[in-house]
Amino acid sequence: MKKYILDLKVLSNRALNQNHHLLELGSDEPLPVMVPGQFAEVRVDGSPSTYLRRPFSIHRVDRGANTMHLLIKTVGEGTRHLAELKKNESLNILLPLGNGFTLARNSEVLLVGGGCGVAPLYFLAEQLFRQGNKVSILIGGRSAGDILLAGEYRAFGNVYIATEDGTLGEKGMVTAHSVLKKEVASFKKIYCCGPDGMMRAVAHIAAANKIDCEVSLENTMACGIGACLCCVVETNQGNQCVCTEGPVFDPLTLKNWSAAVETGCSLDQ
Amino acid sequence: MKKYILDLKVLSNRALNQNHHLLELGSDEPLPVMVPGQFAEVRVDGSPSTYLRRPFSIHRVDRGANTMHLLIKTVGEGTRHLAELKKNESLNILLPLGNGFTLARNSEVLLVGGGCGVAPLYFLAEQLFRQGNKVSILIGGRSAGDILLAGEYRAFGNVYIATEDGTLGEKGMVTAHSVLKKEVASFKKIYCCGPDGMMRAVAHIAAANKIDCEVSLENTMACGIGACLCCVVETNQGNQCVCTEGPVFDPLTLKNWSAAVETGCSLDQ
Amino acid sequence: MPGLEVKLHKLTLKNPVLTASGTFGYGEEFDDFIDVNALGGIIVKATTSKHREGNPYPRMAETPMGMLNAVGLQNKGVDYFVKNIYPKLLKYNNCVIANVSDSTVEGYVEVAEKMNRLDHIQAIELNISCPNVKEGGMAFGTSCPSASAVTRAVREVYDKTLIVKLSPNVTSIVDIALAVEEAGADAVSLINTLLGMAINAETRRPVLSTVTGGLSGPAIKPVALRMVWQVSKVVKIPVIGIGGISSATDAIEFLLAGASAIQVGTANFTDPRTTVKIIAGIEDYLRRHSIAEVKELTGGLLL
Amino acid sequence: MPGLEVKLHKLTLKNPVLTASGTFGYGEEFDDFIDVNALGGIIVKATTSKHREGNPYPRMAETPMGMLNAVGLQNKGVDYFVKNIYPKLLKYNNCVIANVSDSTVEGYVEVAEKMNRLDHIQAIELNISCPNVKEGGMAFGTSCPSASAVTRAVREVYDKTLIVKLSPNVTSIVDIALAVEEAGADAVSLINTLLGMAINAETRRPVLSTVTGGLSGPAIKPVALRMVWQVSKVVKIPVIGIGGISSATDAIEFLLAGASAIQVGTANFTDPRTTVKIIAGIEDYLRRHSIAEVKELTGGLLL
Ligand SMILES: Cc1cc2nc3c(=O)[nH]c(=O)nc-3n(C[C@H](O)[C@H](O)[C@H](O)COP(=O)(O)OP(=O)(O)OC[C@H]3O[C@@H](n4cnc5c(N)ncnc54)[C@H](O)[C@@H]3O)c2cc1C
Ligand SMILES: Cc1cc2nc3c(=O)[nH]c(=O)nc-3n(C[C@H](O)[C@H](O)[C@H](O)COP(=O)(O)OP(=O)(O)OC[C@H]3O[C@@H](n4cnc5c(N)ncnc54)[C@H](O)[C@@H]3O)c2cc1C
Ligand SMILES: Cc1cc2nc3c(=O)[nH]c(=O)nc-3n(C[C@H](O)[C@H](O)[C@H](O)COP(=O)(O)O)c2cc1C
Ligand SMILES: Cc1cc2nc3c(=O)[nH]c(=O)nc-3n(C[C@H](O)[C@H](O)[C@H](O)COP(=O)(O)O)c2cc1C
Ligand code: FES
Ligand code: FES
Repeated sequence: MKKYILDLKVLSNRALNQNHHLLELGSDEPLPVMVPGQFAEVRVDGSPSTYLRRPFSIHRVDRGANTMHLLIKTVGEGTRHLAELKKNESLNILLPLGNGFTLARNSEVLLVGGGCGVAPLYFLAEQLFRQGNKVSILIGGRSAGDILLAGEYRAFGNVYIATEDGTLGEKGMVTAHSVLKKEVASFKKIYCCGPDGMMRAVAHIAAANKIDCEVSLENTMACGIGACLCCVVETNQGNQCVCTEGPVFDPLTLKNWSAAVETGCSLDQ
Repeated sequence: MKKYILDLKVLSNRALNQNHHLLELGSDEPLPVMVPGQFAEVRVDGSPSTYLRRPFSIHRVDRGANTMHLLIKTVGEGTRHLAELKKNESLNILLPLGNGFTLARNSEVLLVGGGCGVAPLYFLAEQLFRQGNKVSILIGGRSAGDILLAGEYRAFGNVYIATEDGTLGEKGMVTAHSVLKKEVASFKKIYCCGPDGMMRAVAHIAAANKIDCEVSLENTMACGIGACLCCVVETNQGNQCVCTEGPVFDPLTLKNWSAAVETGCSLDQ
Repeated sequence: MPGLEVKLHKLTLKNPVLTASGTFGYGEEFDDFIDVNALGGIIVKATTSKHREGNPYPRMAETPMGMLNAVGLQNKGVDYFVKNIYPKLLKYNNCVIANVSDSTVEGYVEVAEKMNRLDHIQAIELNISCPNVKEGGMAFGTSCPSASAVTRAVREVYDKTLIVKLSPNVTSIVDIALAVEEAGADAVSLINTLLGMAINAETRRPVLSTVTGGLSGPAIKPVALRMVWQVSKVVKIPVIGIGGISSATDAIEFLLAGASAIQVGTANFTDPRTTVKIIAGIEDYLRRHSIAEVKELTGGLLL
Repeated sequence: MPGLEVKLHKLTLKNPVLTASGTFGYGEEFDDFIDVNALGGIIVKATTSKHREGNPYPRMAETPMGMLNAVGLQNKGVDYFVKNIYPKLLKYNNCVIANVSDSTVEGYVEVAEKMNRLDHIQAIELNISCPNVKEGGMAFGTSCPSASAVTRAVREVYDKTLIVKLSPNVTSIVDIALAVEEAGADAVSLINTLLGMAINAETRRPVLSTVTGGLSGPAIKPVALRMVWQVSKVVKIPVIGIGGISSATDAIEFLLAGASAIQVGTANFTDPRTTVKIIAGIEDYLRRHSIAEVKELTGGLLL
């Protein structure tokens, strides 16, 4: 897919909670075609400690309105600056980058997201729903306040929730949720996004149940376009760039992922 | 004088013309005592290419209102950022730095400013006026649009103007203005601020006429507090720091200043 | 319109702006963003005699106005290059230069020999300055005898323009430059990355899998500029300037310091259009200063 | 409350935060902004045997996240120091260290001898790494025999703690560190500035009167950190880390890499309270990580 470098306009910047912001971006030109799982490399202006661009998943695309959204979790200086963007400011962005998820059709699928890993799941859930799938979405967080946009996901299917402190949904790790136990065999495909440990655990459950699985990796990146070879993951065919061969991978193709821990994992990145 | 590091609040930021801004700053605490000719070192946040603080003269102090002003000419990234400051933003600042002008009393004085060299002259003119001096102010610029705040200076004395293109006042270099020819002998003291060449020419005129003179230097600075020894000027007693021994000097104490060019000088810094 | 052409030994570049090896892939990664043929030339990523997996992840750390990398020469080896990558490079009609690296003199010679047979590869850049491999790499570039030996060996088998890329991690880069000039280099390019390190204070671990890595980006520009100035004063062959170049102003500074051409590295990541913006900016500068040809800038520093 | 005390040879510092020579004047420049006595110690600006005017103006150029300086050891000479400056330093009850420089071994020895007699100067830092003087300075610090010779000569006349400050402009800083350790240094401090250069493209002139100058600030931190790690692995004497340190996180990285103490340089210019903020930040870090004593951090990098 052709990549673009664009100056997009901030249409709105909504704080979802203390450290998550939803950035709505627009353009006078039609936005490029994007698919769920792809990402963008965003230049952060005015932050002396942010030299490189920052990668973010495409959270939503509204082709009718010609807008797109990024869901941004504040973790350092770069994301802090993005969280402070104001309406009408401009954002320089490379997109769409990487390969998206393989979209099932008329099937039964489970999406699992933990922490900020929910970012690409909205776009994915929406598209899977449109492709006639029966969609279930499992979201995990430390506490009720970490469960973002659960209401909006309901438009596309069942929503399950796990919180570590039990303030919403089932108490415990997302990877220990009942939907991943008894009911898991009913799914034809599992899509997963979140902290490394969580994705490994979900990949393990999928493998054990012989269910197709795709995970979206978040390796540190310098370029996002396959030029620097910094973002590699070890695959069965050697090191591959997450930014061009991924970020979506079938975990069975990743080295050392079959020995995934079955024990719980923190949602702390 | 005790130096302070303060977070001042931007009360207003007025564009005087395309590349000059007047920043009004305030504080909840009483501002420190400052004298004309002293300067401040301003930290520029959010500009990746501005690592060091930037020095600016104290343009005005209003003790009653507990406010102060900086007059900022946009020349590079640092000043461009300052020009974009918005009301209620915060500015970290070291002040008051350096030594001020020696204030004459009940005398007849001439202030000469060229280009952005007018910055310290407002505060100076005001204080000299209060000390009972008969104040004359000569301002030079390339064109009428470069002559800043002339109206406000009128409160303190006669204002003379020279523009290189003749659009306001006498046509020609400020150093060729008639007040520096026929009338110069009537002054007991000349204060001068502006580009190097202009200050040298004025110093030369003062020396030729045996008139006391003070100039304010603008050497590049790293610290502004005498710690780095980067801002030195060659004086008859060796290298001295402009930030602590100046920025105001008697040109007769500066080496190689007696051989000042009598020819015109551009107001281009 | 000012003349942008520059000569680099036998090569004529349409303008002095090249891309630095390892930061521009094989060119195609940038086809969507710029007209790669508009550049003076491209230096593609390092090729070694054998396939190499490079270093384990993580390979990158951001630093103040720069980055560390520890890629470690990941590539599929020269034979794969000849068969699968070279054909794709034929679409570029500007100067295409291969970056040659290895762990042994024999390895360098093997790659150079194979590159010599490729018509469309008009020059090679001998990378004796990679800080990210255990053997070879920078070790060759930090002593005069070894820099000289590898240059001489490659010179024997390579007919076209031979550029040697120098390491900044030395006491006297001038001595190394003189040694490789004497050994037959047609040009030198400098600098490769400075050896650096990053630590995550919270986890108490090094950020890079290799602990140390190569520092690049604007942070290193003052060091690179100094070295280009020092080297170009003493060598007779052309000097190519590299290090933190992100704008036309940066590029012009390197030309004034003595470079005949420049390479853009890390800045390709922060803005993939940096190279073409630099070309436009150089043209604008020449026009503003009424300079007829960019080559007049080379070494034009006024002292 | 976590313990901040560190040992540096015979010295006990109340905390590991010192100031870098040439960036903190004689301390008094900072009295208005911080309680200088709260620091582990101060290293005052270089003293030479004779009065020196330093280099002509301009002496400073800003660079990406750093600066170049070409001060060139301006100072009034050791006799003036003893008579006029030393008395003013008596008000500081923390560790006061003199930075000793010169162009000849005899000059170094003369200054060291005179400093030896001053009770309140508890250590000297031998600056064999100043890049801004034509003779001596860095020339001593870039070869093992000369670094060794000047250290040995000073050691003969100096009884108290002798710190040798190393230049980063070398192929192997480890070799130099080992040479000065062997010659009698009680500690090494590193790094001094990297040799760099800045050009004004519009005027086509060098920014600095001396053309080249010393690069400091955050830009050089990755290089400094790497060198501290390399050196502290091989020497037995304490290492003091310097280079771009601007925050407690930076300081902790240097400690983890192997430093026993650190110096804050250029960051004093951007925020005169940097040093005291770093002390508070280290304390906070120790508390958060339940570490009883700061000295446990030294060399605590997990590999
Ligand atoms: C393909 C991809 C998609 C992503 N999608 C999203 C998203 O939709 N929403 C979101 O909030 N975050 C997302 N991330 C993570 C996001 O890129 C980082 O949180 C962000 O770069 C942190 O920048 P900072 O300056 O705030 O943090 P700092 O910690 O200051 O960053 C320092 C360095 O580490 C890198 N880094 C830090 N954390 C991460 C991380 N988790 N993953 C990759 N690099 C990191 C930065 O890019 C930078 O180079 C994604 C990452 C990748 C690779
Ligand atoms: C004592 C003193 C008082 C000053 N008062 C004023 C004032 O009241 N109003 C005003 O507009 N300007 C004043 N200046 C000049 C002002 O400091 C510079 O214009 C400003 O630092 C430029 O910063 P920049 O990032 O925009 O430009 P850049 O050109 O990007 O700056 C690059 C570097 O050069 C230095 N520099 C550039 N121009 C000058 C200059 N003319 N003088 C000193 N250093 C310079 C900067 O500090 C910086 O280190 C004063 C300078 C000094 C020394
Ligand atoms: C990610 C990365 C990979 C690199 N790979 C190579 C390489 O394969 N061969 C080489 O000679 N230099 C390599 N370099 C060094 C660059 O070509 C260049 O010399 C250096 O980055 C300094 O220039 P810059 O500051 O413009 O990036 C690499 C640099 C980076 C950042
Ligand atoms: C303006 C300036 C003057 C300096 N003068 C000296 C000096 O006199 N003696 C010395 O050993 N180092 C001197 N240095 C080097 C610093 O002490 C320090 O080693 C270097 O700046 C790196 O640390 P930093 O990045 O924290 O500044 C000077 C540095 C600067 C910026
Ligand atoms: S981030 Fe550069 S290759 Fe993937
Ligand atoms: S600016 Fe540092 S001493 Fe004057």
